[in-house]
Amino acid sequence: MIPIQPPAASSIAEGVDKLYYLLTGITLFFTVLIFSIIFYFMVKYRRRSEDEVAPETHTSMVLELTWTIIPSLICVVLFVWASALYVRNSRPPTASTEIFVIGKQWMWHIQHPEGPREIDELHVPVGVPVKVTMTSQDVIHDFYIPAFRVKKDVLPGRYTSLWFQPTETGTFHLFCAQYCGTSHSQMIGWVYVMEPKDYANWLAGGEKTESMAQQGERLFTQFGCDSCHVSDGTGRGPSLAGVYGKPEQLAGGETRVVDESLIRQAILVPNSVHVPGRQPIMPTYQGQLNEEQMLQLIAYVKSLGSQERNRK
Amino acid sequence: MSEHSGHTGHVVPVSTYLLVFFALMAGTALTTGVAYIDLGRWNTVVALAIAVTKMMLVVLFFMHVKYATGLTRIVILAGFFWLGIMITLSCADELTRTWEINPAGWGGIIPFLLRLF
Amino acid sequence: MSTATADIHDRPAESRVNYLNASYGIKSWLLTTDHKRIGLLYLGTITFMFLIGGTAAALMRLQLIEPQGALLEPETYNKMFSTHGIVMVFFFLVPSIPATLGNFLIPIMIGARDVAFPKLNLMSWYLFITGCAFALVAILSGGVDTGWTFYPPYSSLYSHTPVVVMALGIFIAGFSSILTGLNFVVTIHKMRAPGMTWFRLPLFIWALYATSLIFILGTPVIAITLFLLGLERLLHVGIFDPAIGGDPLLFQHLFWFYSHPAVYIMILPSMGVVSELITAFSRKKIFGYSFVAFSSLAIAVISFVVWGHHMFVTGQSIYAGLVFSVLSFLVAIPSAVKVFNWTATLYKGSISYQAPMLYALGFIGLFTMGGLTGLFLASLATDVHVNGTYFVVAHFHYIMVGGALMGYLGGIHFWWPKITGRMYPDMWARVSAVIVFVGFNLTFFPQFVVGYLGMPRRYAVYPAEFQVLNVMSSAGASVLAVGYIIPLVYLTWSMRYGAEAGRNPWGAAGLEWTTPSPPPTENFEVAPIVTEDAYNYPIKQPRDYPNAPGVAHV
Amino acid sequence: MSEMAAHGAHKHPPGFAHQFEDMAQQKEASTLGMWAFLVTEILFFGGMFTAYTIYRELHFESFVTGSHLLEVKFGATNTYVLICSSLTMALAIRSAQTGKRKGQIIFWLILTMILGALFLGLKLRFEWYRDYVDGIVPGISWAYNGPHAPGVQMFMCFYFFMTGVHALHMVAGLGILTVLVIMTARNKFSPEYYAPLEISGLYWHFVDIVWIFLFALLYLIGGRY
Repeated sequence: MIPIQPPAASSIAEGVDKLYYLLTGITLFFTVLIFSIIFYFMVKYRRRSEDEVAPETHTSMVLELTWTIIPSLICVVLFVWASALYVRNSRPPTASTEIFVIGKQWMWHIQHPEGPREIDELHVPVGVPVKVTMTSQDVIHDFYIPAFRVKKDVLPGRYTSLWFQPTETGTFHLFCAQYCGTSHSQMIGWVYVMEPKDYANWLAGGEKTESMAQQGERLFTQFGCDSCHVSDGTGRGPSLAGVYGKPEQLAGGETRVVDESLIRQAILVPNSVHVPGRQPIMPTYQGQLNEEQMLQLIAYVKSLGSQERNRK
Repeated sequence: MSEHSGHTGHVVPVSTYLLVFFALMAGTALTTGVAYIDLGRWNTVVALAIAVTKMMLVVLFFMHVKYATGLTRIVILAGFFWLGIMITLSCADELTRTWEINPAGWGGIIPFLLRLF
Repeated sequence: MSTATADIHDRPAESRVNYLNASYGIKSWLLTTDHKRIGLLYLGTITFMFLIGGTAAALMRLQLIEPQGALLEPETYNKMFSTHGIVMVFFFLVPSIPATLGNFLIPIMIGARDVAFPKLNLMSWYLFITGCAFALVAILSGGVDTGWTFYPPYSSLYSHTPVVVMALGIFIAGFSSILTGLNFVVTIHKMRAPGMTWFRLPLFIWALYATSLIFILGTPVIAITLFLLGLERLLHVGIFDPAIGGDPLLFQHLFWFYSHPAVYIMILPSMGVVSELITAFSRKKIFGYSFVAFSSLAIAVISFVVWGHHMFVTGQSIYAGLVFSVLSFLVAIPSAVKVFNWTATLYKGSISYQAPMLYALGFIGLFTMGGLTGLFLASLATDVHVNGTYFVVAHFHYIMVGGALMGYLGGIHFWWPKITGRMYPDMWARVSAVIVFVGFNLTFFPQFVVGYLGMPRRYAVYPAEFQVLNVMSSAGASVLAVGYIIPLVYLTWSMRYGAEAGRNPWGAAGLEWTTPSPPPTENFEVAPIVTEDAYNYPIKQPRDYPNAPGVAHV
Repeated sequence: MSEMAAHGAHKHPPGFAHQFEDMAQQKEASTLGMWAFLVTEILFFGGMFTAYTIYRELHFESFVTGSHLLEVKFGATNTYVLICSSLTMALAIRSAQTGKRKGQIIFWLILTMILGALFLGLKLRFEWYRDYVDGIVPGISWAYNGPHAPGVQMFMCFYFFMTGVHALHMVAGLGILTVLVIMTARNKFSPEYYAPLEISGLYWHFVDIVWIFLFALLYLIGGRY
């Protein structure tokens, strides 16, 4: 038996599949329609003698408008449906578990905030929304889990993200779907969806590692960030406690929400995002941090935010 | 050969050429001078406005578009229109990436439209 | 006047002076400014390039019979699909109909002696073969492994293959496209015969006019983009370099600004051909002339504002995604209008099924499927799943092979008697048209399924569960190959041994059928004056198809 | 038949090409052709202008800093030079149009060439060469370590790519002018036939316009206060 459908194992899959069936239906309907009409005409109006003269038929405005308007209406419906679904699928639920992914030729390096790292394997709990934040160390990759119907390019120099909520346990393909060089087709792996209990065991097992935030905190001290970014705001730089996830007014007049990208930008091109009332004196850390350390620092800044919230 | 006048083309008087020439020289001086005055973001607007004016002068007089057929004008406009498409739609991506997705789903369209103005 | 015509006609073709026997020798071809000869120069060149691209495709399909790869190292496989894509897109499909049939037919169809700038036309061909030469050098020195899309930073900083040489080849061939488009636009604007108003033009001319606009407006952008890419590769610093704040996605914007319209460069001329074929073989005026004509222009214009649908999952802004999605749906409408009008043209026609008509009907069916599967990709939510998989591969092959190439073959078969003055064996042609249709569907339909299952494109090895569908696809490809080789054989054969065609073997309307086959150097014995609309069936000129296929056995 | 016979027998002015019906059609065709070519040029440069617009928005401070590395006086001088060359080009065409002596046409053409060469000379000697010495040529000689280094490097990439492509167009223009001088010397042109001059003029003016925008975008736009 030839498979015709991939497993549908995330909360996103159902909606995408429904739209897919609708589109398949439309495609089949019009293909069959056009083919049948052509075949019917082919037989009915075949040339019966060499001297046959075809009667003249006149262009009908009604017909022209009909077959302009009906496809237009179908397109409007499809656009609205598909876009609403897409906007919904693009927005991670606020209480998502986070996982970080670094793509490099030709492997997936995956890091859990609790500390464990894996290569080409991703363990996630079932029934919990998971947000994946991704970056690439070299070329463009693409993080693709067909069973979840999610896909996003992984770019060097910035963060992209996607989210999914697995709905059944099992083992599913993880592919790189953007051509990335010689072993592109071997940049594949497995996603293991586990019962939450098993997942907790898996996290606890293996060698003990520090959490990403703890590693980030060490970097924060090691690179001397803490000498300016003092938590009570008296340092030369602004306090970073509680900034994550909140809108921040920048010196250029722009207001941006502090997210992974903004923190990254602040570390690499500090002057481009400095806050009003502070001197733009922070040096760039371009070339001093690898992608993994960057993510750890970000995790640390994020953890400062949640500590703040917890205190309140 | 009744189209004779048509294909020898319009002879522009030297005085017009000179007038346009001096306007272009003055425009260059002006745009250079304005750059030394702090107008904030308006420096960009003024510099581009002067550049566009200079371009119009060159196109209309030196390139004889003032005396050309409608077809020529359509061709030129098409060029700029397509350039406009390229810039606008590329910017539509590059400059809206940091905008957040509004949690209200379709409501996300509204701030998008508002920010266009 | 009529006696003169009869005289000319009574003499056998060889004794008449035509563009083929007006002068002899290699030099007379290499220095020709005759648009018909230049068309044939292109025909030879792109056929050669097609064979290269086809060989690469054959090797790919062989490789994919086995999940672990039957034939090639991944590195070689990557070079094969890159070669296939680059050669087929830039050196075969883009010039296919415009540079061969377009060059040959535009002046004849509008009643002109030649294109507006014959020397420029020849220069275009020289630029094109120079581009081909660079591409061949790149291929022979190992080939590039970037895919035809050349996405940086892989192509600019990581690939170890001759990217710059290949990019230069495309850059130069691009200027050939630009000059060809420019020539066509000016020719169509300024060289029409007396009485040939815009709304009497054959729809093939409208389609090529729209195509030429894309050549002029789109090609320079790919040229500058590849130029910038080449500089970045040579200097190791440039404007797509993330290390200095560059955005690799900007390359994709500029690339697709051309490369999406380029899809319409490939399909629009085929649509024009199909309009000619459908009318000729059903002896009917086209249904909705102005709708078909303006839909060509609409497609050309809209094609420039939809490119972002290639980038829905690349990290493009969600807002841009929404804009590009709605614009992408827009292009479906003129395409649908065309399909319905062609179908309606058949109504109450007097339909015969010679080989060109079979290709045309095949085109309509396959283009319908290709177009409709495009809706999956314009729909944001489903695109996320199928983007970058074999679904996309199948979709664009339905458009480019099922559409563009079927149209090209149909056009070649239709005008072959005009070009060479000879008929080909119709039975073989019909058989090969059916083989192409069957082989094509067998090759590419399974790819829709395997794409939906999640198999990414550009995989040299793949998980075993996709094998059945891949084997089906490879089997289909071998059928398809047979379907392409047969015409190559009998068309070559017919150049020497084919029966004489006469000036109008199909009983078709159109200025090109009023002049002898092959036409004289300046196209017409008498400069034509046009007094009637296109497709004015039944035709009034004397019937002249002594050896036409289908006459004996109907 | 009559048309063909007429074609053979009728005396056409020099420069007439066989595929046309008359000189008017030929001139319209060549002018339309050149404009269509200039549209491709707009989009050719347009690719870079698009990229410039976006990056300038994204790295505004860096681009202002980078812009201040360029000297306005050279940019402005070159603008004046090019405007002069546009005037002399226009006058060359006018001389042909009004049937002046060929010496006069050649004079204006050569003056145009001198101004074009002057532009390139100034650019090469006082800008690119100095930039090379100062180490602000990305990928070739890069020693900049002031503020916004990555963004400034990006700006300089744009500066060299854009002015470089523009300069290539100037060089091509000088080649075309050389051909025109030779053609004029051989009495090819007359008030009935000067289309090559006219359309080359269009090209030359277009290159001038590109520079007008490059001057504004690269040298001035960040302000100099």
